[in-house]
Amino acid sequence: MAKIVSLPEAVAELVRDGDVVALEGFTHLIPFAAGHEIIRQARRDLTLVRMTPDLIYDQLIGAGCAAKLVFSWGGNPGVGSLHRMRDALKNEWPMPLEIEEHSHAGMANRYVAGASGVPFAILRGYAGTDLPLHTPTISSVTCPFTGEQLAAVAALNPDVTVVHAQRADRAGNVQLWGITGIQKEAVLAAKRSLVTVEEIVDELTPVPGAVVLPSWVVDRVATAPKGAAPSYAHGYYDRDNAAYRKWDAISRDRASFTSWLEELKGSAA
Amino acid sequence: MAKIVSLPEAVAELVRDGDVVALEGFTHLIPFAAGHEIIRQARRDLTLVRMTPDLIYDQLIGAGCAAKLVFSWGGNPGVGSLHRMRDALKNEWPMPLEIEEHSHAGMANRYVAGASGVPFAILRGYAGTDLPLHTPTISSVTCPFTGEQLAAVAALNPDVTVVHAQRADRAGNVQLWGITGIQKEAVLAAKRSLVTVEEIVDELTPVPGAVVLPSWVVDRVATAPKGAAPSYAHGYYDRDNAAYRKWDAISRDRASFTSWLEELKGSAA
Amino acid sequence: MSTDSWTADEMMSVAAARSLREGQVCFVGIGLPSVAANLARRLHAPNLVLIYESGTIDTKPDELPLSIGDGILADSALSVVSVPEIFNYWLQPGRIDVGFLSGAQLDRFANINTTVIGEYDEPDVRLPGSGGAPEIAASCREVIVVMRHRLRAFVEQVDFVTSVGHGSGPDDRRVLGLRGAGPMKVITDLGILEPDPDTAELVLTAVHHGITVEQVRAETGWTLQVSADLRITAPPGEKELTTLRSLRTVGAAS
Amino acid sequence: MSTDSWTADEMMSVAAARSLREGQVCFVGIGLPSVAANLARRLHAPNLVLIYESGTIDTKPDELPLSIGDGILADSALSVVSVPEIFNYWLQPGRIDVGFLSGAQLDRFANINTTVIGEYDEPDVRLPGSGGAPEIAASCREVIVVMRHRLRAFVEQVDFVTSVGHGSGPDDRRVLGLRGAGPMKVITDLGILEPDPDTAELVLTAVHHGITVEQVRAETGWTLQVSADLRITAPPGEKELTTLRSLRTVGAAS
Repeated sequence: MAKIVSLPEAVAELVRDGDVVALEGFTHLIPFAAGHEIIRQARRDLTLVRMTPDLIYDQLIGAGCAAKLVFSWGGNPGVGSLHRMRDALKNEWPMPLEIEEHSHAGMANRYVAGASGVPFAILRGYAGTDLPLHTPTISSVTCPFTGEQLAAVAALNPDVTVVHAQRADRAGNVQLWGITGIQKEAVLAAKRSLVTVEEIVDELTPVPGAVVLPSWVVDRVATAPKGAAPSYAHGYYDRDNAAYRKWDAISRDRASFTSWLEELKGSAA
Repeated sequence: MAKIVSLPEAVAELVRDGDVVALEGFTHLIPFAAGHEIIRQARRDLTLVRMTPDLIYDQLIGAGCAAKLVFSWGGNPGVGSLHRMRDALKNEWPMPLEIEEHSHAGMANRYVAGASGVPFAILRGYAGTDLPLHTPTISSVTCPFTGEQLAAVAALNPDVTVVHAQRADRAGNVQLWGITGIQKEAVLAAKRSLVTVEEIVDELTPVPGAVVLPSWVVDRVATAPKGAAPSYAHGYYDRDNAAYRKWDAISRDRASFTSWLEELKGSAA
Repeated sequence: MSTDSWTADEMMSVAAARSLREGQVCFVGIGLPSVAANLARRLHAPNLVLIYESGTIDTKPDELPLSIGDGILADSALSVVSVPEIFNYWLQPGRIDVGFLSGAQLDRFANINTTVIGEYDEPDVRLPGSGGAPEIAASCREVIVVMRHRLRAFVEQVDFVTSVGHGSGPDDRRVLGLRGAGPMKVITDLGILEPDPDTAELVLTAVHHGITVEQVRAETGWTLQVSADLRITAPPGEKELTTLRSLRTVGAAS
Repeated sequence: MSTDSWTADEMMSVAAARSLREGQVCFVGIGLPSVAANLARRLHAPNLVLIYESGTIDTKPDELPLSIGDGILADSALSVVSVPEIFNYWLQPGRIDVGFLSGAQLDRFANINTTVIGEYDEPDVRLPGSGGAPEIAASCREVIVVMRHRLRAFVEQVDFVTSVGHGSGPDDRRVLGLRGAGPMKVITDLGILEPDPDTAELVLTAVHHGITVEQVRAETGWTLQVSADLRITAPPGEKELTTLRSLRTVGAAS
């Protein structure tokens, strides 16, 4: 059963130095508040997993929390590059960053395998591309019925998955809707999970297209109103596109990033 | 794009002698009306695929439509056995019936593989059971990352899948809700598909838990009000439990079944 | 029927219900398991999480479902998912505490047969088949079997292994890669059998109130071992019986 | 800007929109492909089915999404599915007619690079990476590439094969088991390139109105072959231009 705690408590209890941590949310419901709390609590040597590392991972990387990045598309959507990620890769600032790179289909299937309790997934993917040359978690298997060769990817089972949702009930059952992305799989694949929510309600009334995560597959629920901003929470607030554009300028140089970081550390969750 | 036609037209156009045909619906939304039309049109040598062959397959088997049955649980839910299926297996009446038998998890994954365009699926299943001795579509693969051995099942790609849904819009987009079972996978795995619906509406308003099948993955839509009876259509009518119990008596002997069959053939779709 | 007397089936359902603990997550088959699980939820385990293979998660039906996919299961569920999802995401990874099964035949290693009596190709009786049982038996943290104790059903060796119990001995599940503990209790209308920790063979650990060991042996097709500290199941209490008797099945005549 | 003149980007978007046919099912990447697909839907293909990798199926956004998972895509979709489902059930089986891609580098066999410029381990420029592109390129019935024609982008051989076009020749896709036909058109701001049926090498089949073959060659990093029946793209019509210019991006200043 999920325990409902404060966000600082939840991060303190669940996220440990050296963990494989997935913060998921496909453009929508990105758990920024939780990511910021991880920065405030100065976690180190994390392997950060995420299909689309965007601002939140640029921030975690710049803050020195990450030793490795597992991903399939790293950019500032609609704006450009992730400058902190680039700086870490090219100049090892603030520290070296190892990468493990997949396609979206590969990453999605890795989470599916993880959620399903099997060690790998098969897909039609990667054939002819250069990715398998650099990524050891890509292999192949032969169909025992047709002899056909398919790509195989290793299951992803993060130590901790963090997602943001619209709401939870008092028992800790979680409900999210809109673009639900890979969140269900990421939570089910994880050893531990934290869900931040816009609000806690008495009852989860049904919503079209909603995904429900039962309390007993979630370890901690923490309220974090506007916890997905500057991304958005369907039905609650819109994406702050200006903030995404503004990040491009902040992140371009180490000084402006560092003052942003100091300001974040000085603020409360 | 789905064409909206009458049920007799749809069956005439899509279902051919010798086809592999899946009529799906997990207890809920079982396409009885379509099955009855297949009987009326006297299709022969069908390979009938269904996770839970119940009354509708008992009827198709008794009517002599089937040469083979692919399934994972064959019974009259809550009542007992399928007498026409037993009679075909034991006494080849009205004709011999070959079987290919799986577990639910295996069948579900076979449809998933079919819907996903891959030739097989992996699962933790069948280990230690006697099913693999009798079912050639069960095999095994070795994980290229861990060396672990997992069960493999061959993809299912029916020639035709038939499902029943609550409603469609005039463009042929289909919406179903409640227990949605394996219907999406069964339709997406099929070469051709027919959806019978309770009604055709101007607009598909969102419904919690609904599955939507876009018009362009459906070949024919036919209205068949009460087309799932005696099973049920969530939000439209309840399961006719008495009819399920009554079938036990009707199907027990060939004479009473035959008069039931003659009556069905004399009725219109 | 007064609460001073009860049927053997009632005793079985009550004993099965008692075996479930509050807050457990339970994968329920239809029939006897469903009765017992819903009874437990109304007695000592109001937060028992019931999952049915039709895809209904944390369902709280007012009445007993007649079939595994009754509408009442969807209406009262926290979440309804697809059939592939229920097997792949929920059952397979081992996140379910208890799998509740029944069968037509059970053997001394708690292997279960729901496929055929006799030879597979020329069966004496064709049974419904596997359904979700093989993977429930494989993947739940533990399995509880509920079935009526009859000589024709409790056999030395099942005619067909539909669902693996303990195979042919204590190490078989590990060798087969089955991650759950397998059947830890077989609850019948006569008593309770549990696997011996050393041999994995089912031994009689309890007889129900008023039942003798001889009665149980007479209905068991192998030389049944009896536990040194054989317990006697407490008879159904008044609340247990009245609750059980108040359970209505959907669509049944009242 | 009057409709008597237009930018090269506008010509490119209009040419790309024209390449889509009514009723096709189109898997759309963000940026130039999204502009072109949404333009086509407002012009000659009102029933074009747009699918974005965020899981939105048959979406009809009023404004252009800024990112692949904008709320406007979910709000206007016939159906929103999970990310694994969009790749496994919808893209992978080959049920999508057209995949619409862009890239940082493209080579003479229409292989696409969105990963790195330079060496993988010591790149000159680190690009965003694969996203959905490799499997879009593999599985759609055909692929249309939309990208600006620049010498640094149209290279003899891409530094990294993120998404396979025609590999190194006409038989490569078959050998690799890629079931779609691959890139059948590369639409740039200067003209249109199509693979030669015999060699699979991209040849210039059209230049846009006002563009010369020499201009195209100057921006192409291999010895570009020119089709014997080179066409000239009709200039953007008034309706095309006014519609394109009326497309607003979500959250942009008007």
